[in-house]
Amino acid sequence: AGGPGAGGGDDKISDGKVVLAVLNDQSAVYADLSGKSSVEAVNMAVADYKAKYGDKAVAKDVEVLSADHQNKPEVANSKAQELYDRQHADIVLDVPSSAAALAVAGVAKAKKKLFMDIGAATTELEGAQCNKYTFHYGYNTYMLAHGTGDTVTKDGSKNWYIVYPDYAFGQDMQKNFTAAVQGAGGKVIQSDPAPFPNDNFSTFLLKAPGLDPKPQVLGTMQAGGDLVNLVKQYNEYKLRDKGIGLAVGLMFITDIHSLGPDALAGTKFTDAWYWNGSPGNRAWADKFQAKAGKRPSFPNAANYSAATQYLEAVQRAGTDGADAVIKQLEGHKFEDAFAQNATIRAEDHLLLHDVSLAQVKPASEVKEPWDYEKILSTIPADQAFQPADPACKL
Amino acid sequence: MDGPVLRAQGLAKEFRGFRAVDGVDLDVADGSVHALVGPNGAGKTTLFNLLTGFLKPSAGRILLGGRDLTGSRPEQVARLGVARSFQITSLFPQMTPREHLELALAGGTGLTWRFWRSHRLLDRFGDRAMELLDQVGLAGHAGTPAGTLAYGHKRALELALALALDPRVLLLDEPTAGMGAEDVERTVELVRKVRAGRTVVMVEHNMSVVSSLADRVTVLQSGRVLVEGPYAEIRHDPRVISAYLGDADAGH
Amino acid sequence: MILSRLARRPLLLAAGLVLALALPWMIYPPVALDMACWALFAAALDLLLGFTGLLSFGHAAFWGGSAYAAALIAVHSGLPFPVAALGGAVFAAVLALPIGYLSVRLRGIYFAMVTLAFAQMVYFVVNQWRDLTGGENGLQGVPRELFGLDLSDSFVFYYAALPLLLAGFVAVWRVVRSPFGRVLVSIRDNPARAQALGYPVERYKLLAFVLSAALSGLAGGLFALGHGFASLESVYWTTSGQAVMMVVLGGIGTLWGGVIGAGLVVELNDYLVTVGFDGIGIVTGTIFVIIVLVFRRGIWGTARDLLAARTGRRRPGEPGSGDTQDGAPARTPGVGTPV
Amino acid sequence: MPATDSGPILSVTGLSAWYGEAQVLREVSIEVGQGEIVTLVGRNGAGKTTLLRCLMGLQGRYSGGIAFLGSDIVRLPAHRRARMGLGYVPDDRGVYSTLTVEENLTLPPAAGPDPWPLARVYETFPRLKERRSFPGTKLSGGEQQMLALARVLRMGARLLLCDEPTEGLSPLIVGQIGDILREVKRQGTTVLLIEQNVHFAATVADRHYLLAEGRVVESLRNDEMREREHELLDYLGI
Amino acid sequence: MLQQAFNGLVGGAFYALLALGLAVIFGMLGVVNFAHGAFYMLGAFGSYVLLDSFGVNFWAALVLVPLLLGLAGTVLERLFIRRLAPLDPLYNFLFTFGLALILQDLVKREYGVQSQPYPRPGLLSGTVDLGLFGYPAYQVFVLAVSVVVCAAVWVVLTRTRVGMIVRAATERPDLTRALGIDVGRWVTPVFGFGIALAGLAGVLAAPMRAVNPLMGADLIITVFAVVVIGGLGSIFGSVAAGFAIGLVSALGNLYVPALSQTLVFILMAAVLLWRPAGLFGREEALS
Ligand SMILES: Nc1ncnc2c1ncn2[C@@H]1O[C@H](COP(=O)(O)OP(=O)(O)OP(=O)(O)O)[C@@H](O)[C@H]1O
Ligand SMILES: Nc1ncnc2c1ncn2[C@@H]1O[C@H](COP(=O)(O)OP(=O)(O)OP(=O)(O)O)[C@@H](O)[C@H]1O
Ligand SMILES: [Mg+2]
Ligand SMILES: [Mg+2]
Repeated sequence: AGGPGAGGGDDKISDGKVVLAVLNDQSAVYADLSGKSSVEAVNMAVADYKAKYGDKAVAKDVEVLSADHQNKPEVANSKAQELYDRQHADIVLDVPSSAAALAVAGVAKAKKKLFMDIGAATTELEGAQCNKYTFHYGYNTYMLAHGTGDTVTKDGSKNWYIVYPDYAFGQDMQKNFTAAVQGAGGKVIQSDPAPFPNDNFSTFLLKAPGLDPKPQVLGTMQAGGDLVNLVKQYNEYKLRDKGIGLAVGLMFITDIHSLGPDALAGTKFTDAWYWNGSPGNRAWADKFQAKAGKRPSFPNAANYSAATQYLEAVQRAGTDGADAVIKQLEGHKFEDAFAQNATIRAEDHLLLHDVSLAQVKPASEVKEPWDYEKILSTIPADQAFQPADPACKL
Repeated sequence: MDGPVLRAQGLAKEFRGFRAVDGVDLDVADGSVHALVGPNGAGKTTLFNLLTGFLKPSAGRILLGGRDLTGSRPEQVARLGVARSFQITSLFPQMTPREHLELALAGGTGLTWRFWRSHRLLDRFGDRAMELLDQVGLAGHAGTPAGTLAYGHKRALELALALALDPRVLLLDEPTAGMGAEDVERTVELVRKVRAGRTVVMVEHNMSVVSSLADRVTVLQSGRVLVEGPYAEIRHDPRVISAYLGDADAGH
Repeated sequence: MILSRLARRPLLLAAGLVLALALPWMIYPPVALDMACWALFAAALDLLLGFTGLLSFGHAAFWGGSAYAAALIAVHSGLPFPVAALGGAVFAAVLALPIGYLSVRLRGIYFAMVTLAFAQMVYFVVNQWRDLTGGENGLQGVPRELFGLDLSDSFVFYYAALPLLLAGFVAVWRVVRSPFGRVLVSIRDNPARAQALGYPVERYKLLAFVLSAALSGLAGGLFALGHGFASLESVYWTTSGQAVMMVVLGGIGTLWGGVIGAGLVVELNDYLVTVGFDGIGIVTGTIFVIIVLVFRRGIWGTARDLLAARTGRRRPGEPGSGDTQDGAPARTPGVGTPV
Repeated sequence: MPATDSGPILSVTGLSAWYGEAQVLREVSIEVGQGEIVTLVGRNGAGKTTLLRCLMGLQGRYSGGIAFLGSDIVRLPAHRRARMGLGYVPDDRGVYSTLTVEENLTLPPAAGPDPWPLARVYETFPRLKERRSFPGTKLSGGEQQMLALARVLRMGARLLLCDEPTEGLSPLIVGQIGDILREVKRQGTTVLLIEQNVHFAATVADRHYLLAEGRVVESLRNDEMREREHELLDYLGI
Repeated sequence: MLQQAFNGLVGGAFYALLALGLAVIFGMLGVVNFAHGAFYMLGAFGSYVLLDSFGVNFWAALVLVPLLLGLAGTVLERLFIRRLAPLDPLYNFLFTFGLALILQDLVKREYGVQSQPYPRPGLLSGTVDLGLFGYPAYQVFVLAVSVVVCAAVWVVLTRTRVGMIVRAATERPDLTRALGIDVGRWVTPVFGFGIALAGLAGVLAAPMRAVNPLMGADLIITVFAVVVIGGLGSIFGSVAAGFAIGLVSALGNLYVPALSQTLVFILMAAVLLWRPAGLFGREEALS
């Protein structure tokens, strides 16, 4: 919907306003993690931007749109086109799940409009399939695997048994994890692919204690429902009592909630952001809760940050023209409620920021709802992410 | 009438230990009308099913001309010139009699594989179809969906379908069952007409039909051949009377 | 009356053609393309469901299989997109051979379950075979071009693909109204009888299966090329379910009903996604259930019946109730309604 | 014209029936007396089967009155009618493929004062005993016919509605069926029979109704039937 | 190895229970219940909701949830399934497909897609010594329940009048009515019972599997394959195949992990090639 906007007759701003579109999964597997609550986060970013610049704001008229891609790449693809073309979106945000993200990246490139992806884990976005208009924000398989693999091994658990779901994400994780473990001087005794989806992991759990040498940690690369299944069964078989710890490749706070903290107590994993991880996080989380009625997940916060950084870049560029904004974003260093010590790497448009190694608290230490994590250490931005992939040519 | 056109040698069929057909030797002479009679459950329909490939024999051989049919599939048997009607009516309820016959007539031509041609291709069988319907007295119902035909008419359509295949050997399973006397007459006439140049094997309980049509009668009992001979002979055979006809010949 | 019938067909055809040409002007072009592809998919599925009496719940294997095949051809060979799409269709046909060979021996509901299971197997293979298919990331960056012309704009691609899609529709229509189609209907209604008439029933069913798969493949290939990628979603069982839903909504055995069903489902999905309603299954499921319960002939079929009743022409009711007369193959007179 | 003293067990008045728009029964009225054997004869398509379906409550659309044992049953569902003592032998025999022969026999509940014990059924139909553990539809056509008849006998139905029970049976068995019908009649059971085989009908029945094009065109006692046989055969085209 | 085999049987216990419910409903009503997976999910969710909102524990849920779902099944049969029964069985298949979509999305809307927590019942949190090896008590319990239920159902349906009447009613409802049997009175509870079995499996799954709205969707397809292998329509076959497939996939995971996802389907193809009606199937499956 174009037309001369009431406020901004400014031709530096296309169609007179800046349009941010949150395209994410509002009805399928990622709905709880991000979904509509991320739209709320983006609204907060807009409000904060307006409050900060007031009359001086370059983007006077900012509109936030949202659409559901149902976790289907085809829908994401069509919707992204529609958002850019018909609804004049200047940027598309979020788009969880790798397939959908890659599909939208293609659209962004074709339409020469911005896209900041948050929910996808694939490194393809900043690898072979990177493009000038696409930014990857938050986390990826390298970061997840390295954070956990490296730290846990260095903490003394040298022998690993890895179980991973047999599809792209799992295969990536397995590769990165193994590299991290070996890099830290550990050893992967065996890694087994498991069917995906799968609700019965007992084969692997029974097998684990019998391996030679006996593994000290079971590294699971499962996600979502599969992860919950595996952990429930890990506890059934009492592997912790048998001296086999648990490390998780990808865990969201919603997973801990599903299992109950006791089921996971002591489990270590890498987290991109935890709402109660620092006073700053906490402050923002309180604000978010007031708006959205729940504690923010990391994608909520990342969406806030991405929207904020985009608007700031528009402000600096003085226009919402994509190329000019990208120039402002590339190499930009900043700190905000989500990202500390952050840089948007110019070579591949990956956001580098500090991430944390977290541990699940036992129920006895949980003091308030969603208070599930203890932050063990911070992995600095320059170690958390992989070096730029030469395959990426923007 | 020369040598046998259809032969069964030591044919047997076992269902879970029960021998429904138990070593039947049958020679059907070329050009004859051969009746199969026997008590209910003697194995007549099963024998038919074996001869037409709907069942696989447990033992024995089936020969058509000199050709071994044993183990052939039903459609192959039909192609080789052995057509059957079903004892229990079996039609396409939503198709008209005319469409039934067009389909039957087209069967051997290979036209029906042509998915890239118009179905008008089948119109060329229309005249022949009407001719056949007329023969069995169904011309007036040519356009009625078969599912709504009265039972007697369905039987007539069954017969017309078998005829449409222009078979060397026509196997009729109780062609007059469920028909009124007038239709029985007509059917007898019809069989008499169509037998020219082909061989007919029929299962029939109506002895007047058997007597007026059959050159030879095979009486089956418990899956075996009890007696074989012309009707005039077997009707007086005491074994046949006690096993099948009974003394109070209720039919007539 | 014959005259009016004769006049009606070209009229309907012309209307359909105009609609097909005008579609991307009326609705958003990518959605229009989706609609057209799904419509062909539904029509191809109806060839099997409505006219052969076989409910395949695994056609995602062909739609999606072809999507990947077409995408791979386009990515690795650089051939023009129609070649890729046709290559996908051929692949789907080849894939349909073994699956069909094993499945067509089974009746009705058994057939549905087995095709569903086979499609799930294809899904797993695609998911696991990452080097070729990209796994769950999908096969991205598929070029669309015709003799150097870039067709990545959906609007342009729609018109480029339309001839192929229309050819697909003509093919379905031709098959249904061919001598072969007649045999299919007879097999649907009474396979034992068809056999006794000399028709090798299973081979006919297999050919019908393969044809249906090839046309579904054509649709799926164009769908993938149109989007510029092939996704795992396309081989997932929900895709099969969606296609079946379209056929049933439009009317089983009506051929054009599937087109209506596709239009409706795609449009509805698009609408619900846009308004952000998060219970799409509730809405589509409810509509579907109502159709199955009350308007069994589907939208097209019901409309046609109403029209027929208006003009005084009656169609024969479905003969027989639950009790069938044929002793030999107890029940399953096919799902089909009269053509 | 009821032939017996005890009054009609079944009386049908003004029965009409339709399939879709097509009317196949027109104002049919018949009566069957207690203990009688009455046949319905008529050409194919005359509406005989439809009449029985109406009586049993299986016909979709019909109107008229049906009184059984003195009470109006038009509104009763089929199973209630059966429980009152109507035993139905359908023209397609109605044998279950998913039940064994014995299950086919023991399925229906007793519905009259005098149900046959299984032993008696087997004594009368030894063939069924031999095949009792087979699926019902694996029986030969004739055997299925026996099974259907045996089933309603075992129920002990008061009024048997038999649709062409001799179709496809060997002359020997047809004779036996005649014996059975006469036997059940002796025990007081009433029979309404559809029969194409007029000769057979004449050996068992007391009276006959002639149906043509959905109407009762004539009602005859058995002796009248014999006298006028030729005239009637002409009329019916039999 | 022995332990792995035992472990496979436990996995098979779920397949068997679900296959049993499917087979009961199919064998008796001729309906292939696509919504069976959804009811399994409702079973698990039911126990979660009972615990979470009403404090009802596992043991009560084990009885209550199947009962409630069975009741729901009864209503469903009365209102809908029955209307479609005289038609081709595919209509009921389609109906239940639509139903599955609705149920799944209703739960999703209400509770979201994330998994809900459900603890193991305290009584069964220990380990049982099975002589050769120790085994989690809860899993042993699941196996035992499944075996007992399957055996009991099989006996009732093949050895009593109930099974016979319902089969007859399924095959020819009109005729069965004409033989004096009130069809509705019999068929309805059987459908409810089949649904209750799915619910039972769901309750059993809650403590050891992820409780989320999608838990039944994929599982049901595997169960279809299981039932095809066993021979749809054969209750014994379905149950046996359920346990067997559990065993095979456990060993498959162990020895040929690359094939583990497709193993069931490969088996199905092989069985179809060899015995098109399934291992214990009736010929009716064939065209
Ligand atoms: N598929 C089958 N499975 C088991 N038994 C069968 C099967 N088909 C037939 N039979 C049995 O084989 C015997 C012979 O049956 P068949 O149908 O051949 O008899 P028939 O001579 O045609 O009798 P009728 O004159 O009554 O039709 C019967 O006892 C029947 O029960
Ligand atoms: N399901 C149906 N739909 C439409 N018409 C039907 C149906 N069943 C029967 N009819 C028609 O109703 C009329 C009476 O049929 P009915 O079966 O009662 O005849 P009948 O006297 O029993 O014949 P037959 O001796 O052949 O069994 C016939 O004209 C028949 O075509
Ligand atoms: Mg026979
Ligand atoms: Mg009749």
